[in-house]
Amino acid sequence: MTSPVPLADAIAAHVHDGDTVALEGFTHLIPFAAAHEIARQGRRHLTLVRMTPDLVYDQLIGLGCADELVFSYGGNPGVGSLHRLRDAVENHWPHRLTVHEHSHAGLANAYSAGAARLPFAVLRGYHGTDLEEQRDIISRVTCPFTGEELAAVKAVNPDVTIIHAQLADRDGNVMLWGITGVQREAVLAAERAIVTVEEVVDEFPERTGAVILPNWVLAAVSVVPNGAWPSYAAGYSVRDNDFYQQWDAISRDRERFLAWAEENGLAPDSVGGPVEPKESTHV
Amino acid sequence: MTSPVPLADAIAAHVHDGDTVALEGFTHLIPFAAAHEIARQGRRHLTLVRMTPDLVYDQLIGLGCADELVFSYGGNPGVGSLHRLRDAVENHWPHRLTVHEHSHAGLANAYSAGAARLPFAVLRGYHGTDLEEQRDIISRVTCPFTGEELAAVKAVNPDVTIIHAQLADRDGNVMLWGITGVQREAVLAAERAIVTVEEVVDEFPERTGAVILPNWVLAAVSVVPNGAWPSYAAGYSVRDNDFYQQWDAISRDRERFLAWAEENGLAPDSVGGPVEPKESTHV
Amino acid sequence: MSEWTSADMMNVAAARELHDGDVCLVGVGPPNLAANLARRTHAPGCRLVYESGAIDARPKKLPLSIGDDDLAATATAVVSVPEMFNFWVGAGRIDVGFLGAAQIDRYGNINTTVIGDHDNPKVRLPGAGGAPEIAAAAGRVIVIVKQSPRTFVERVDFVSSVGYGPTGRERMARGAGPTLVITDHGVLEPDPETNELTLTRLHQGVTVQQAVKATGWPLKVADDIEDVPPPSDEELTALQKLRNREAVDA
Amino acid sequence: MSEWTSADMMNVAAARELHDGDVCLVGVGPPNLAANLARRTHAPGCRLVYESGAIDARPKKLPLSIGDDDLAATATAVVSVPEMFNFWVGAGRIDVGFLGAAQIDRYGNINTTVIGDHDNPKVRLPGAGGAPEIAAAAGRVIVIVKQSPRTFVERVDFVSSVGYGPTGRERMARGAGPTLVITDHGVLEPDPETNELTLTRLHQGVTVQQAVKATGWPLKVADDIEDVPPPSDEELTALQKLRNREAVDA
Repeated sequence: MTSPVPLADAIAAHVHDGDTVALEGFTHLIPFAAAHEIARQGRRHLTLVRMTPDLVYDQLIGLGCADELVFSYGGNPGVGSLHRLRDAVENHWPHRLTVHEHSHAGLANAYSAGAARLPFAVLRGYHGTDLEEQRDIISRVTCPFTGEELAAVKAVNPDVTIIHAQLADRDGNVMLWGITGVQREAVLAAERAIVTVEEVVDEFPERTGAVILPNWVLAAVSVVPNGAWPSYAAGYSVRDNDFYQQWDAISRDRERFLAWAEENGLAPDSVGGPVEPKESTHV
Repeated sequence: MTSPVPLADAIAAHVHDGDTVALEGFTHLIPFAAAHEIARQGRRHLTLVRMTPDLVYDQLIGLGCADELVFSYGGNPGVGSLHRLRDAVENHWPHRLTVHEHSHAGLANAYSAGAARLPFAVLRGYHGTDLEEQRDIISRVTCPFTGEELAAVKAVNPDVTIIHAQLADRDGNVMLWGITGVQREAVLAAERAIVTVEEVVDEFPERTGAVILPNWVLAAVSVVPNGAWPSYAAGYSVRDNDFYQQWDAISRDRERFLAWAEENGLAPDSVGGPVEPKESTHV
Repeated sequence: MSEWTSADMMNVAAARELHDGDVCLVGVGPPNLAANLARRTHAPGCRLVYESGAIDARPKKLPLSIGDDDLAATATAVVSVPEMFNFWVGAGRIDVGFLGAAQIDRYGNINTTVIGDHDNPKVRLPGAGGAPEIAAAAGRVIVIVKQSPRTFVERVDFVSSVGYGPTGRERMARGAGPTLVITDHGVLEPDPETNELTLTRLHQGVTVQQAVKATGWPLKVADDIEDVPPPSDEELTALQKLRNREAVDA
Repeated sequence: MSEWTSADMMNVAAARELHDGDVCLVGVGPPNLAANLARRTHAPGCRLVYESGAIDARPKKLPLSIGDDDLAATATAVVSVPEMFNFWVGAGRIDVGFLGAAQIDRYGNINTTVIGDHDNPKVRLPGAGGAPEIAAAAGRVIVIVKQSPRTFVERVDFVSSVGYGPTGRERMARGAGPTLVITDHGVLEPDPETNELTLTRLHQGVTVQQAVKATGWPLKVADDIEDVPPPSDEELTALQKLRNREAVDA
């Protein structure tokens, strides 16, 4: 992998109906543009994995792309509910969504186990919670040295992980910084990884806390400036908090949501243009 | 913890006879000056933990500071044997040294488990090796989801971990970069941590790959320029490969080793001056 | 004395529980307001840790999410989310964890997952997030939640984060558990013997009877109820500045 | 044709096994020389990974240790040692692992720990290091070791890294195991049926009889022994430059 490809080509080549797909980014660097391309191409029966489904999965769920959801916190941070997620779970609209839920610690460790190609991870967690009833993904193991019982989570290994990053270099290596969340683990846990980046540079700058991913663990890199909108890319844009607020009203009503999707060309047969980030979010 | 203290005070306050002590640094940033201070203060009955004992533990072992050694690779890299380590194991000079040995993967995971305050870690390793006969530190666990059997290592939690770093800031936070090895995990696994640094700065520079440790996980910081000699500190010194070569001859013979220790003031009753790094190793 | 609301009082009372040197895991919503208020008033040396990975964050404005760039930019260190939960939260390095709740029972068990049945819920709530391990591992847990019979229930529909367990005696975790529940009515603390949440303090203008009526189980009331001092002008001013997102140099 | 030694031949033969695009885990000693030789000659696009954490290192000179600053400074990324072993080595991202040996048996099991009894050894060797997991997880393992009856033994005193197990049938690991053993005499490969190391190639000037005499078990010899082409001038020049620690721009 060396040269960037158009995002539409990357999604067409690597995201298939029925895949387990992880789009990661903890508030920061959420790969919205890639999600919109998945919707536009009409992918169906996906198992979506993400610690914080956020607006990005609310949109994909509302558009009917997902059959299952693996997650740990499904709210609109600081605003309220994810109405499309709720409508799918509570009313099966547009169809039933099966949920598998973790704590943050559990899902973060499940990705880490996946990145190490281990079948499970051990953590101190879940004890006494009803989350443990999901025996197929949360169990217990006993320490062979002390006899202490600890939680075990099944590894997560997505077919494809997609992230957004600030930079790629000419060789297709990728660099991200700021809040880097669980992106490294999610990429390394996947069979294939796609990265959208703000820009391509000759040489990476020095950035404390940066994560660098060598090109040989990536399936495709696409240059998508502002590809995280309405989330943000530190150094490139600020979070569009207004849109996060507006989403509450857009998503609350099925018709209004569908109109929004149509306007923004997010249904395979829609006539609207692509989602356009507001200029004001650039820094 | 905010103000740096003299190294002698830090060692006197935090390293006690009988302690389990980890001095970490993978080729780079090995805290030699701190080790020499431990020798100078005549600590005894230590359990020394380190992935690569290197010259630093060859010296402490030869000086009789250690009863036990937990490690994964005990050679003089690129040169040959650690003669003091060998003399202790093979001939019990100056006394018997009990060894507990891991692979790198095993000991790295044992530190990681310690840093998470978990009693053990799971890894894919050891299978089919005779290292597994050390049942008190290496065992097996079964994945509760797949039934696969995997290796388990007992957590390592040193009483005190000591590392060398490039920088502290005015608040006593610490920054290191370059090859950072297992230092973060070793510090977080310890009850107490001491860091020697090249210098104190007002503000940390941007450094990709840097590890930063907040002051509240550290017991003491001491300013010891060139405190890693004959190892190195990226940006401050280069590895004194000549001394690594010379060590082979110094350490091969008990008398010559003792004379070297005496000359350099490394025995509690020795009259020599402290170990002086060669000027040529500065960059 | 300025005017203030019960929400103000709840945030102020929570902020007062943080002290200089405390390492505090800050979640979204009221905890975020309370922790930043403490840092702007009596506890400038408390240390804010966000589950997004920011350690010792010193946000200039009130962050709107726990992943704001200001948190990363002002933090001493930013770590990955797995590292945050394994090496910092799970390892017991957090002194104080603030949590919210959609439902809470008399033993401090918390539901943030569903109202109704898990697989066919009446209301799907956001879920567990970072709370289960914060609830288990933080030195002490402070719950901030408005008091009503719908929220303070006989039995939570789903245990997302454990307090003291179904009968108050099943807690098997590192930290001390929910040592304080701060509401818009007052403060509840676990009984030292039974761990049953007991009303121990009341905010100004609230009666015991009101607190009892706002609770879905027969609320235990301490013999000596303390009065919570009302918000000071300094506290109210700082709170207002935070809500207006005015920048402050740390 | 320049003059060359059996050690040169061993390093050159090892280097030739690396190809562009191979991800190679490089250890101290001969593997370091072989991997850097490959990168300077026919395989400039092979990727060097060092267990110290350097990924895609492009050292300008031959590094003297696996933790030289030049490795970190020229690498695409530097990761922690736990991450290196968990996410890169253990996860099976290494195509080729080079290993050395103090003893090796006919099924490629390796001892680098002790000669004699583990608790009262005659000779204490350095120990396992990164080898056990490289031996298990690398796509293919290439052992570089000088051949002598003291090294090629009937039974290793201690199994530090597993090859094909005690009888050649006990390998339970991700990678293909020791697919090549490159010595100063020639090359041994596991028999496709039994996994017994079998002499398949000889270096110029070495006879089958010499190889058999240098082996501590009755050495199996392939029907068609291939000749290893001697080092080319290009290979010898690059090798000499590496040994002299002459810098090369990558």
